[in-house]
Parts: sequence; C-alpha cells; structure tokens
Amino acid sequence: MSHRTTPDPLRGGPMTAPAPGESHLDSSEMILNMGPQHPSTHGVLRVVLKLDGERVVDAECVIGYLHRGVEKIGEHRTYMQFNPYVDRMDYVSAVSNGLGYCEAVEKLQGVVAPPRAQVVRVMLAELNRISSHIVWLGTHALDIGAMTPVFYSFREREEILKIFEKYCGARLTTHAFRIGGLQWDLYDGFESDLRRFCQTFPARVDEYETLLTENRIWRERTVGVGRLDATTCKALGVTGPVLRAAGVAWDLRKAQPYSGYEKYAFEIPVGENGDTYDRYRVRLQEMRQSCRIIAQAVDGIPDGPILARIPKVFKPPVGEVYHSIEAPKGELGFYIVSDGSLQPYRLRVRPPSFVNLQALRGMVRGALVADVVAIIGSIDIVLGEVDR
Amino acid sequence: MSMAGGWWLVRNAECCRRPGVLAAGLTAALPAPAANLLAAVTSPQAAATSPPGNTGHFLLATVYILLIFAGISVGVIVMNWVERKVLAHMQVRLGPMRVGPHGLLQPIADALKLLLKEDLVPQGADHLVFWLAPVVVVVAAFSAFTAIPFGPTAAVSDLNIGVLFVLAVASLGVLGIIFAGWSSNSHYPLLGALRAGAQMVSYEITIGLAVVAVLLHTGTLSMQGIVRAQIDHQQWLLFREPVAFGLFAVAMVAETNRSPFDLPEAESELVAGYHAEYSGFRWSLFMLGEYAGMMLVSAVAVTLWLGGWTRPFPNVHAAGLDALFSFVPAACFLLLAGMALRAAWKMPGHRRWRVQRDGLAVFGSLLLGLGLLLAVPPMRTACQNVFWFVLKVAVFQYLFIWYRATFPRYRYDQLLRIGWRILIPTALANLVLSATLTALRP
Amino acid sequence: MASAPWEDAFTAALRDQFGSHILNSELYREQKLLHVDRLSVGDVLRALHRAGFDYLVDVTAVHWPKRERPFDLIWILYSYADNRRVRVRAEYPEGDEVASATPFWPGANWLEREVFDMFGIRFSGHPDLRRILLPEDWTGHPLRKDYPILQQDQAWVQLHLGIERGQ
Amino acid sequence: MTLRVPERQARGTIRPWAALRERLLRLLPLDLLRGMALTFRRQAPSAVYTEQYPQQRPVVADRFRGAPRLNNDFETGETLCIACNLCALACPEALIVVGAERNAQNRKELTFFTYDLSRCMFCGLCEDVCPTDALELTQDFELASYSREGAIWDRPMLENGPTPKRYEK
Repeated sequence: MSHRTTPDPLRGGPMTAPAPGESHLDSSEMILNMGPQHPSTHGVLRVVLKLDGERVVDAECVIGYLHRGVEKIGEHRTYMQFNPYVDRMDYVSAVSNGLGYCEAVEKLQGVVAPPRAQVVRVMLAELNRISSHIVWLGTHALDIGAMTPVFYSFREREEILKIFEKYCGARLTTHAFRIGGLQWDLYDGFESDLRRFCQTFPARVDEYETLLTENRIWRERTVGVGRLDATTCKALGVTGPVLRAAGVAWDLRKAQPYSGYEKYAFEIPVGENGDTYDRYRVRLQEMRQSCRIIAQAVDGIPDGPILARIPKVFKPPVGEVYHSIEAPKGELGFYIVSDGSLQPYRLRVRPPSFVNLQALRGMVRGALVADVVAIIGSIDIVLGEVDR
Repeated sequence: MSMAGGWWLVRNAECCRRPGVLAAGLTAALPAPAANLLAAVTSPQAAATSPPGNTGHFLLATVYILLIFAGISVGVIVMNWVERKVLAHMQVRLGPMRVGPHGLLQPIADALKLLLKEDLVPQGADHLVFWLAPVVVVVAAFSAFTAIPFGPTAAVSDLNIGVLFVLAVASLGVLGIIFAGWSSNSHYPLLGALRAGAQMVSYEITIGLAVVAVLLHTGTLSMQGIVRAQIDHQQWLLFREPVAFGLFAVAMVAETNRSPFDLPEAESELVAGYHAEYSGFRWSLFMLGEYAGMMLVSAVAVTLWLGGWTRPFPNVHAAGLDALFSFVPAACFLLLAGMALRAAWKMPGHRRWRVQRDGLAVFGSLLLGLGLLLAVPPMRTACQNVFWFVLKVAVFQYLFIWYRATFPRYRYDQLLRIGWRILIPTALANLVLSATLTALRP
Repeated sequence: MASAPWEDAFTAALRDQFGSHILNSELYREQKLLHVDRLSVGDVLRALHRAGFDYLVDVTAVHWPKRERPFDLIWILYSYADNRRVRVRAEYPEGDEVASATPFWPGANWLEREVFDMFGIRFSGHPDLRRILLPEDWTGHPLRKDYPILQQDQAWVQLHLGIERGQ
Repeated sequence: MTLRVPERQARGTIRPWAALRERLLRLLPLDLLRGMALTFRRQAPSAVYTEQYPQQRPVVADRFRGAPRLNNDFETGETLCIACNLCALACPEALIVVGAERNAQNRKELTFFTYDLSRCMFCGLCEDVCPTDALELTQDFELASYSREGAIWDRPMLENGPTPKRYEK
C-alpha cells in the first residue's frame, strides 16, 4: 500500500513527477481535493492529495485564495496607516503582528518605546499568544474529533478578548500599538483583570489536559503522527512550536530578546519526538509560561510616558531593516526598506505560517487521510498570514 | 425516549379508562390475540402466564407496528432535542433556545426545514441507488424493532429466531450506507462508505460473538425467551456475561457510527462522509435511521443483558418494594413536570419571554398530567414494564451523547485494529470460557 | 544615521575567499549586511551555509525600476549555533536568472516561488518554479513598481470569475 | 525544559513487573473516565457561558470602536467639525470625504461629510487625529444594512446615529 512512498521530507518539485521507482500508471490512485472549502483546512487552504486507498502518496498545497497583496498595500500607505493592516494577516494573533511591525518601524526610525509601553506590549502579546494557542487547541481537537475542548477554549479566549476590548476597543483586529509606543494608557482595573486571569487560567489548562493529554484516543491519534525532526525543521526554516517540539530550544524571546523580554523568567518548553503530540504539549506548556510572564509583568508596570517622541509627519531615514519577533506561530519578520519618504519603499513580511506550511508535504506523505487533518492542525496555520 | 414511552402510554390509556365490566365484555367480543392483549393490559399477572406476543394476528401486528413506528419517530425527535441540549450543556453552551421554550420545538422546526428543502441529486449520481440508500437505512433500522420486546406482551412478534432476525436486519443498514457512498459519485462519500463497510463488517463479528455468549445461558434465540431466562435466573445476564456486555457496549457504538467511532461521517476529515451529497428529506432519513439504529442496539443490549422490561432488582420481592417501584414511572414524569414548571416560574417577567414561559408551563402541565395518569393503579401496573425498558434504553442514549462530548475520534486503521486485534480475540476467548463454564456447571 | 562598515574576522575570511566579489559589508542599526556581486552569489551562499548559517529566514526582492540592475535580491540567514543573522544582497538586471538556494536550504522553495510570482525573477535550479499565490495563468508581477496598486488581470477575472472587474 | 512524558520515558528503564502493571492499568479506561467525569460536571447550569444575544445585550467597553459619530456642541447644537480634513488624510482606506466651503468670515465651514462604513476597518486613526473630538467611534455595533449604499453614511446619519430596528423576540 504505502510502501512506494519515498520518505524524503524535503522533496520539492511538482506532485506529478514520479519518485524513483514509483509507477506512473497506477489506476488505484485517486486525487482528492481537500479544501479550499473543507472543515479542517483552517480557512481556504487547498491540499491536493494523491491517495492510495486512505494512504497519502503525495500532497500539494495550493494557496493564495486569501491573497490580498498586503505587501503591495504597505507600499501605498504611510507607516502609521499600514499598522491596522498587519492585524489582518494573522488575525488570530493581531497583537503580535502589531508588535512586530511597530518594533520594526521603530528600529528603522531609531527610536525605542518607553519602558511602560514595553511592559504593556509584553503583557498584551503574551495574552495574545495564549488566545492564539487556545484557538489552535480548540480547532485542532475538533479536527481530531473531540468536540468539547473548542467550547472550553473559546470560553477562556473570551476573557482575553474582553481585556483587549477594554484596553484598545477592539477584540480581534486590535490595532493595539502605535509606532513609538501606545495609543492608550491602561484602563482602571487592568491589573486586577490580568491577575484574575492568571489565577484562573492554569486550572483551565488542566481541564484540557484531563480531556486530552492522557486520553488514549488522543494519544493514539497524535503520538508519532507527522514527525518532523530538528534537522528537517531547520532545513525547511520551520520555527515556533513545531521547531521546539522537535527538541530545539530556540525562541526569539530568549535568543534575541526584544521589548524587554530578557527581564522575565520563563522557560522554553521543548518536545522530544517532534510529532503532533509533542507540538500539542509544547503549546500547552507555552500557555502556562505566558501566564507566568504576564504575572511577572503585572507586578512590575513602571510609570512614565507611553509614547516615544516621534514626529507627527513620520519619515524614517533611508535604510533598510529586518526585525523579527516570536509570534505564536513562529518567527514573524518584517523587512522594511525606506527611501526616506512617508511610505515604505518595500515592506516584506516573513510569515511563519507560510514557511511552516512547506513542511506539510513531507509530513503527510505516507500518512492516512485522518492524519492529514491532524497534521495541518498541528502546524497551526492561519491562511490570512499564509496568503497575505 | 421517555416521550416515546409516554406516547405509547397515552394510547393504552384509552383501553384502561373503564376497567372491569367493559374489559370483560370486550374480552369476549374480541378475537383471541386481542383479548390476550387486553387481558395483559388490565391484569399483567395473567399476561405473564399467557403465551408471549400476539404472533400471527394481522390486525394487531399492524397496530403494534404503527405504534412502534410512531413511538420510535417521536423518540428520535426527543433524542434529537436531548442530544443537542445535553451536548450543549456539557460544552458550557445552552443549545437550542429560540424555537419554543428552551428550544423544545427545535426538532420540529428542523424537520420542517428539511422537508421543505430543495431535493438535490448530484450530477452523475446513480439515481435509483441514490434514492434507495436512505430508504434501506431507515427500513433496516425500523424493521428490526418488530422483534424487540418492550414488555411481556408489548411486541409485534416473538420470533423464535428473534436475535438472529434483529442482527441480520440491523446489519442491512450498512448496505444503505455503501449505496449512498457509491451512488453519490463523489470522493468523500466513497471514502466514507468504504470506511463504513470495513467498520461494520469487523464489528458485526464482535457483536455476534458477544450475543452467542449470552445465548449459552438462555438456550433460546427468542428475545422474549432471553428476558424470561433472566427472570428465571433471578439475575440480569450482565452479571453472568460482563465481558460480553462490555464488548457489545463498545461494538454497538462502532456499529451505529457514533463518536468515537464516527469515521464514516467524520466531518473534520470527510466533510460529512457517506451522506455528504445528501440534503433535505433524504438526509433526514439518514439521521432518522442513525438514531433509530442507536435505539435498536441499545434495546438489544437491554434485552440481552439488562433484563429487558424487568425493573431493577427483579430478584428482590420485599414487602412494599413492588409497589414502590411501580410508582417510579409516575415519579419520573412528575419530576420532569416539576423541572419544567420551575423553569417556567423562573423565567424573567419581561413580555418578550411570555410566549416561552407560557409554552413551558403548558408543557409542564402536560407532563404533570401524564405523571398523575401514571399514578393511577391500573395504569401504574400496566405501563411499568414498558417504562423500565424505555428508561434503560434512555440511559444508553445518554451514554452515546456523553461519549460524543468527551472523546476524540479514532483513526481508520486504529478502529480496525481494535476490532480485529482486541475485541474479536477477547470475544472468542470469552465465548470459549463461558462455554466451558456452562458445560462444567451441574 | 549612516551605516557603519562591518569588518571583523568573519568578513575578512569571506573577502579572502571571494575577494572583490564581496562588494561591501556594512552594519546598519546593528544589522549585518553583505553586498555581493551577483555572479558569485551561489558560492557565497554555499560558503555561508557551510559556515553554520543553517536557517534561511527569508528570500525576497526589491524593485528599483530606475536602476541599471533593477532588482535587489535579499537573503536573510541565521545561524542557530552562533545566534547571529546576516543579510546578503545582490543586484540583478532584468531577465537574469538567480541561482536557487534550494540545494542548501530546501525551505527556499516556496520563498523563491513567491519572489518569482511577485517580481518575475526566475531561479535556476529551482525544482518547481511556478506561481504560488496568484493563479498560474495570471499576467504581471504585482510587486514590481510599474504595477499600479489597482491593476488587475481583468481578462483573468472576467474569464474565471464571471464579473466585470475585481475591485 | 523538557516535557514531562512519563510513560514513554519510563518504558526503557522500567522493570518488567511494573510494565505489566502499567499494561493492566491500561485495561481500565481511567483516562477516558476522567474525561467523562469532567464533561459530566460541566453540565451544571451555572457553567453555561452563552450570551443570548438579542435578549441579553453585551455591554461593550468604553473604548469600543464601533459606529462613527459626528459630535455637535452640547449648548449651541453646532457641529464640532472644523473641516480640517485630517481624518480623511489619516484614513488608510481613504473612505472619508469632507466637504467644506469658506464662509463670510473666511472660515472653513462643513458642508457635507460622508463615511463609507463598508470599507471601514475600525482602526480608530481618524478618531485619533481629530483635533476637536468631533469624529468619534461610538459603542454602537449593529451596523448591518440591506444595501451597500446603506453602509455609506452622510452627515445627518453621522450626527444622529443609526436607528437600527431592534429584534425583540
């Protein structure tokens, strides 16, 4: 059945090219279009599967259904005006996108956000990491057939979104940060909201663990499924929890700290096998670690201004800069070229989902159809970011 | 399920209004089987000794079939509502709330919607088979009920090969599923049908072996006979064949394609599996068949292992216990009525809630009336057999929902592995063990 | 702030190896940038890969239509072991093929496809150079500066979507 | 920090009887029962998290960015807008059009103001730049209309606010 598949996870090339020894005239193979409208492709991802029975012989991702030309739009907006657009790339973690973009532009301009702004940014970004992981958890569990976690996780997400709404007036596409710092100061009760969240949240994570971590069905479905070792991860440029699940303790918050992350004590959860189960465990642990960071940040919010002094008409000097942050899905980078005008000359987004999605093909080859949805879920992609 | 029972009871209540003289007169006037039935309703003690069932009488069989058809349909509607509510509450949601008080009329609204939807047949589909598939599913699920004894006499027939008949007819359902998957001329349904085929074939064996283990103890294939054997043993077969029951309890979930074995229609993998191309009324037939199938396997499990229509602790006949148990049906309905009335009472007073509040109050009063009716002595004794049967089946239905709320889904190969490498060997070993023990028993 | 020259043992070693093909090495906002002659880009990338830059962060391009060689190709590299980044930049004329980085970093596959899609720059040695985000039969490369923001392949839109205009 | 994966780590070093015990324990579906206990407990009506939207209206935060409004002076009832056009310039989508003409005192006076809600992404940049707090994003969040034209708000609509039909049942 499956034994004709080549175990080379790095194989590129169009799907129709036969692998060595692979027969071209096999009538038992079937082409199945999974997506762009499918319950488990998390948006408009289309995966063309070549099936032998239920066994995946080869797969190819077809993307671009949500392409809006964000980079082109960036070249036609001022730096300030482009800020809300980055929220709409990875719309599940809009705050992280905003953080990456604002810091990149600040670096280009040569300003640094004031300490108070940095702490608030860290708190919101970590809340956002939790909310992003929580959406991932719920939908991933739903893909694997567990209906209930998605509702529990959306209950917790609601708490986070309420904090976002109170802080910046929007729940999903927050536009929370401004270049140079923040638009709004904290609202009354922000600290108590966060403290309450940090107190209740770990117990909620325990609930997910009760439903999934030790559950034998969950483990059968995830342990050993979609393995990706560290070498392959590095070769493909895969970052984020997928890389960490493969055993590489690499996190930009530790490796190249930004926004004052060096001040917080937290650990990088690492997996061993790089399979779907380890990715799940890594993300659950990351949620707990984020909670730790938030708790530390709440206790040390400094006073002071929230916005650095930047000119109203904002023209960064000629130059180019690449800045990346650890978004919930991996390394989110912004490469901005300035020609000294009001608008970026070139604005390139290095999307983690896009790069991570490349690993899908190698992971699903030889797996079953049911594994495909589990693996897609475990990479944690958002098509808004893949297609931009 | 309790609604199904309730419905049945209402119909029977007509005969019970004027017991005594009228009943005696009618008994003389009616043909023998009907007289048996009437006698059974008015005096169950007599019925227990009379020959089981009313086999062979055309009119009565028809009445029973209609009763069962109506009862199961109502049961499906109730099950639909209960599933959505229970599932929702387990998932910290409310579930349907808009149509009727607490969404009580939602299943009816949905049924209407499905009836009114456009009837779509995909291009390139095999029309005849596409049309036939849901019919096969429903017919298979419903006809197997003809051999299920809801009470000592409350059955369409008492086939001497009852168990075989039920298993054989119920397993025809997979044919409908394969028809549906194949005739849709579409990839996902085809995969779903293949999964269903492999799954059902594997789990049929386990079911068969588990049932055979029971038959060792009963010595009869008649469903009625199996319950009577349990009455004679003074013990539910659950305690003699716990392993077989466990195997059946797992296999019946797989047999009905329910979570965690819902691979043929796994929505996150195969969109909707074998019925992906079905819509409207045809789709609703699949749903009807699925729910009827759930009730059917539960009914089989209840009959084979849980003493059928007998009340709990059938072997204990302490003073007053019989009377106490005979009040349980009424108490159940009164409890439900109390819950409904309390919910109606607690609803906010605002006028936009008025329709809901009044509706709930009416529903509660209805339940209250039913409960009071069941408390009347002749009704009490007449209905408790069916009540216990339905209650036991309802417990299984709740389990089905509970599984669905809790478990992830198995993968195709894992499902087959469990079937072939765990369940079937265990069932075989259990069968051999049981047979040996039975043979050694004096 | 002007950029500062970047001279250390690393650049010295590179200059030893490639001589004048390393056109410039600079530091801007503490970020390291190598300006490389396009003819030796493949070799420089290979050398960097061997030097421990095992993670290709990004491949992208910038279009400067008024220049003689209008395309800047940028490779952003990272070394896990040394925790350092470097950007490699090379200028290309229109129609020139760029050596693909896929032999060293298989992850360059999609990134290069995106550059091809958006700029029309072809990569030699790429296993599967097709459009990735836009439809395969689309005309034009949107991130070129001569492609206005409202421009669309209206013929494609009318043919495939059955609507008059896409915007 | 490495993840705690008790069973898999243990399997290599464990003694055979312990492995047997583990095997036997796996026969008992404790993991499944724990999950079932959790879902069973969550059935309590107090755990319900649903908000029954039309009946229970959410209270949105003070900073919520919803329907735009053009504020008038409380006392005089005149518009606060000085037609400076900053909002139109700040808007990334360029969906605001401000019409102004010079009056007798050579001061700019607002003539019309249109706001195309169908393209608005509620980023709040227009509100931020407004020097007189005339333009404000309010807490109104029900913005559906039956036509695309209905999403383009003119000055009276912006000043008086939308009057959505509240669905009461």
